[in-house]
Amino acid sequence: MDIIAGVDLGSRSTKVVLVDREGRQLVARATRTRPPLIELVDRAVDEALASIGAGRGDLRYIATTGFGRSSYPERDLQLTEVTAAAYGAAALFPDTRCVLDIGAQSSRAVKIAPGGRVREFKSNEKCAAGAGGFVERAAKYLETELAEVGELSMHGENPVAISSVCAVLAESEIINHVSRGETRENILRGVHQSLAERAVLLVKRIGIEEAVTLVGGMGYQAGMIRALQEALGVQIHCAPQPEMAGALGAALLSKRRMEKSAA
Amino acid sequence: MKYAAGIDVGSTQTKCIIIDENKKIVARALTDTGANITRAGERGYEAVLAAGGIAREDVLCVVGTGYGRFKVSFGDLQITEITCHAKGASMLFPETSTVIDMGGQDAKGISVQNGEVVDFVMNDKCAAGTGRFLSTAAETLGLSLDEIGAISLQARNPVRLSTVCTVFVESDIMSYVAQGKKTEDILGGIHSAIAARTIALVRRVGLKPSYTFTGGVSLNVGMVKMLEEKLGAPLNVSPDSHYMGAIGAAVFALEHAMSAAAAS
Amino acid sequence: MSTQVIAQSIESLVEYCDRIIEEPGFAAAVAWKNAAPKRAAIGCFPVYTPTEIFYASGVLPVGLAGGGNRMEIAHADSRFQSFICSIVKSTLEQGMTELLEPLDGLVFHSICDPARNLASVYARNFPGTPVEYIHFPQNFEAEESPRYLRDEYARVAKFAGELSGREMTTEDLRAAIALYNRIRETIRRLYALRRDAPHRLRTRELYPLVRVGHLIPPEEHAELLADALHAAATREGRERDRIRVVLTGSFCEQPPLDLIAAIEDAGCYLVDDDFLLGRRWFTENVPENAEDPLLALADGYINASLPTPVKHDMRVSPSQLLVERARSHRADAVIVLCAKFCEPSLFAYPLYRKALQEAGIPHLFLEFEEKMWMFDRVKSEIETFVESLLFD
Amino acid sequence: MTETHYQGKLHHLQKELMSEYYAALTAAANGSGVPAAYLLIGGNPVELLRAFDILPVFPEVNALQLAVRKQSLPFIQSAEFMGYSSDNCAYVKADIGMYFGGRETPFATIPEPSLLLCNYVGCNVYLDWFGHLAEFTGKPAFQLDIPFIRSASGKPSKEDIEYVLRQLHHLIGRCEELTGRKLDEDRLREAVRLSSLTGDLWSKIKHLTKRTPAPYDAYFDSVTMMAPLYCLRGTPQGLEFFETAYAELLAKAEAGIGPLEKERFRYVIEGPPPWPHLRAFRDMFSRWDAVAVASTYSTVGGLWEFGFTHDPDHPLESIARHLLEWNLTNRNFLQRYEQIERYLEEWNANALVIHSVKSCRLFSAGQGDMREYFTKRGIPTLLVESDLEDPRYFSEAQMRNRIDAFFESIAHRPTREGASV
Repeated sequence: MDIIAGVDLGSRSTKVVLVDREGRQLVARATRTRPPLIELVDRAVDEALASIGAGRGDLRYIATTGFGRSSYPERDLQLTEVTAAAYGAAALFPDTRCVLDIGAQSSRAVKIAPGGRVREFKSNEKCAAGAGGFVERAAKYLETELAEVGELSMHGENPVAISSVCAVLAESEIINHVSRGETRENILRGVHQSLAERAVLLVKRIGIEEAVTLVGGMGYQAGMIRALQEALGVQIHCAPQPEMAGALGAALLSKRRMEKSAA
Repeated sequence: MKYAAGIDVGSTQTKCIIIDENKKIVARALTDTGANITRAGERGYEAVLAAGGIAREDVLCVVGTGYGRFKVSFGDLQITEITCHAKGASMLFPETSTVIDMGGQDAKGISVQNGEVVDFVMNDKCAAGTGRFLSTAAETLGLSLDEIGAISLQARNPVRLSTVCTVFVESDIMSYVAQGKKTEDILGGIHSAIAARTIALVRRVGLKPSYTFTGGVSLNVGMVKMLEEKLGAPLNVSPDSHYMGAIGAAVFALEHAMSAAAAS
Repeated sequence: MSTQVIAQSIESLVEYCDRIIEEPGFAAAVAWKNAAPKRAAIGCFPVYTPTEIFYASGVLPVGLAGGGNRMEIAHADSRFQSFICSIVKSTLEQGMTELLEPLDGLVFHSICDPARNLASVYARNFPGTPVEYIHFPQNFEAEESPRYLRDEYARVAKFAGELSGREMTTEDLRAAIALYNRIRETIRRLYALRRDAPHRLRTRELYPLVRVGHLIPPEEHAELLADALHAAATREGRERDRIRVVLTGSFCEQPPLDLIAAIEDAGCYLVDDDFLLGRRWFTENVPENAEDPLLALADGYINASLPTPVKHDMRVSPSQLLVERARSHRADAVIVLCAKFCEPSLFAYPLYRKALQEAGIPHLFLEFEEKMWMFDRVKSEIETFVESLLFD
Repeated sequence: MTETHYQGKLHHLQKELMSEYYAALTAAANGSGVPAAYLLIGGNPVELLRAFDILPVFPEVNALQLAVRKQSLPFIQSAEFMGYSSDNCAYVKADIGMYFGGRETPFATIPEPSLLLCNYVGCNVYLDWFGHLAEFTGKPAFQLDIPFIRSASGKPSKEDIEYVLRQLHHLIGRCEELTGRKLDEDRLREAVRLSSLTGDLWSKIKHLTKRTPAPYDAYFDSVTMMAPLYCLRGTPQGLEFFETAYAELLAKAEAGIGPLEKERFRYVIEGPPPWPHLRAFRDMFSRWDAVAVASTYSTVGGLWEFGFTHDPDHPLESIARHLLEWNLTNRNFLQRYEQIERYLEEWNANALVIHSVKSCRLFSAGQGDMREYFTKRGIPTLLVESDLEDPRYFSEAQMRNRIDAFFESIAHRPTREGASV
């Protein structure tokens, strides 16, 4: 079997997506990023291959993306996470014109052409960063499991206001709300709203165009998607495994490169 | 015997101290501030009374400090932690001229004379380079906050960080990990960066020995060493350093009780 | 010190320049001062500074370009807040760590509010260092502006003469103008060469060749540039598949050398830039035999100098000029590289953005700080940008 | 808690007169035919406009009004969508956002400019502001170049004065073109005469806070008087306002009444106010019974209390001197130290508070040095940071903590009144 791998080396987790020559996704898996990175990628790719009963001999091409994209010497192609996520989102939802990637440390809005080519993109400013990590911390203060956050937020009736753009300082606002006896639901909805507002600022800087696809781990939180829908006023696409978009895009773009070089 | 209490309600932890009439610390309690800050002061107070086996009526006066000081509603006075840190540091180390305080989100420099604040500075709106930075670094490296100080002391070739932003330090660390840098060298770089930033801050009130190091980070041996190296002077550090705000508040409580007694 | 470096490869010339740029002690200026009596050195921000006047007065103009990414700001941020650009702080830090000792005086000018307040703060903290301030006219339409600036220059010449103990003559100034014209002419030719054959001269190479002129005597710089022009023109190599980019926004605070390299390594040929306008701001030669050369210099600033965001000439539109520049350089794209917290440069961006979008020229906006040390984030942005232009 | 927000006759009159002014702006926007010139507050030449019946529009005043009414953020953000940086001056962003958002505000519809008169007086950012308005709108602009004060004496040179005078003559030409009529020198003299009387009264009002207790807060109450000082100076209404204000404040001073029940601390304050959080900020001082007896911010439009007065016999010369020498923003940073020192001594203050705003680098760049300078001289000095327009830069808990600690340290021993809520 001919297999193409896309590996997204993120600062928190490493994602592997395997596709076949037709571009069909065979498997998508994530593992926590831990050094050393070369061994990490080897192991993650091997495990992904093994999970579908394949082996190294079946692997034809490997593309890397994410912060660690250049640390894996065996790669055929490396791409930035923006380019990769754009192609991934376009493959998942072909009508995508705008990709929102809300990650642990930084967020981006990307305007794309049909097919996935990046037209314009804007990353968050340094001081408006840390979405994923911020939600984790909020969950900790609220003594809540991360998995529950998305659902709890859906039940917030009167979301609190969180105005600080710095994730660290926003934490003290959360503490303040906690001390005033606000409910977890209202606080978490406030957290999602504040993240959504920041995302809107990014999207508006490149000019919003439908449809919008959310990629990255925040897509697991229903409350986040609702907050984005409310803030942007448009329907948000989100894949069942939203954090895999980058690895998928890397694999699919690899497929194109292979076809090009074969032709 | 009569007593006085100081309660420091911080963002994550509440610290309580009871002293006797000779200003001797007779009880301490450290509790999580938790999700209900209104109750945190009361909870901490109960804990410290229990720890010392002291009856509520034997406490002449209670002073609240810290961000949650206004929530210590049963207290007699509320005083900012800046004033209290100066007071506490001067009680434990009477020669103190400069207090360096590093907490979770604040770093402070306080210039002190006879236990009173002459001048103070705090980090600006940005929480960069505070204790929270260290805990993020520890987490990123998969270590506990307690061990990173000691590990940082092993650094031979400390790395240079490009940021003291708590959010972005994670990616700096991961870049160094990707380059194969040693954990101790990364930690050495982190401690060095924060120490440098803290000293630059404290310099604004004047770097005048003797220095007393307070706040949660004062328990970190790596940071103590790094600050001492950069200052070229020893730091006063007490095992109670991180109770310093509460100690100061307790001293204020005692003084207040005594002046009230004298007046009546 | 110059003879050994003559007639060498670009690589060795650049290495020589890098060394001088990275050395914090202004050794070349000190050597020049010691070589003859009645000489002094003066520090100035490079943008639009009338270097000719200083040099004609026996004063070597030394460009203040900050502390680079090796300097730790330990003192200066007690004076200037976190939202003030790096170069203001690192310049003060250089003073506070005695790195500016070799300079006999400092000149600041009206480029921005922090630089102006720095003049005051510097004067207060270093009462022993003479500090002067030049007001550049911002009314370009009034016929009295050149005359006003001429008088301002005359005042500065007097200040410089007091530092060196030598009063400037008209002949001295004409000679200095001729010398700097020569330098600018060679730089213009180097820029043209890079535009036409960017593989022969990387920006990472051209940049230090030009920047070193802020640290060494102009005669020496003129020779070095001539050598570099010769070496680059005869260099081998072929043009690669890269995007051609015009870079703008970094006219005052300077990006780290490694950042310039990182931009190129991400797949760009930089075919034009606005770095270090200090030596090449005039769009044409200043008349060398003018009856009143001070007035000629002043008139050059008013009527024949490149625009930057610190010169508010209502007669021209800087954003249209940027579009024209991109077109005349056959650029695929523009990178707006602004110094963090640099208000003039940041303010220019909305105008650029609108004009570039209307002209259909892709652009990327980035911020940098001179003290930057790791470039992963910036590199990633540039790579994405390059990918967006290359892939379809 | 004491009542901190005194509302006297002057406040009512201010409201009334400013409403009239805003009504005139709205009328101009709706086609009343009155030409409107945008200009900046710093040492402005509004008298010249009066002589031509040109309506002065101050974008700074509009921006701060938006901030006070908590309306600035959406405008700031829409400017950021155009590409303005979060690190750019928020006055500019709020104004640009408002301009391209339809020029509708809760207080007036702002007319389009017939002339963009950029009298930037020391603030380089304002050159960008007016430059952008000119480029985006294509409206005519006039750059009035005011050389910055750079001499050791703190005086403009004769070349500076000559240069500004010549430009004022060009400006007169532009106004003549705009209105189609010649300058009426008597009207100019009259406007300058009214300005001179107004300035004298303002100066007297400023000197009233030398008394103990100060009859009003020279920061929080001064700002009430600043809008009429700019928008109405050179008119009979402006003069009337200051006559009323002076009489009222003098009476308070004579009666020994201050803005607070008691006056415990007298401080000088440097820097513009945090307009979006003005009330919260004021309360932080009031609870310590602290009164500002002088403020540098109230001298951005002119520094009258140290002896400047417009001269009806030399109208253009006095306008030129006002622009060059007698306003805070065109003076160098060390002159501000001198100004604060005079306040501390002559106004008998015992502390300095520096409110450092991110937007305005003209004010803020180097305030750390100012802090260092005054601390070394034994003046208790506090530096706090926020912004004058962008509500996102104000952290109430942090601000309050610093202010409380500061007054605790001055009070030496916290007392029950001092430290309780």
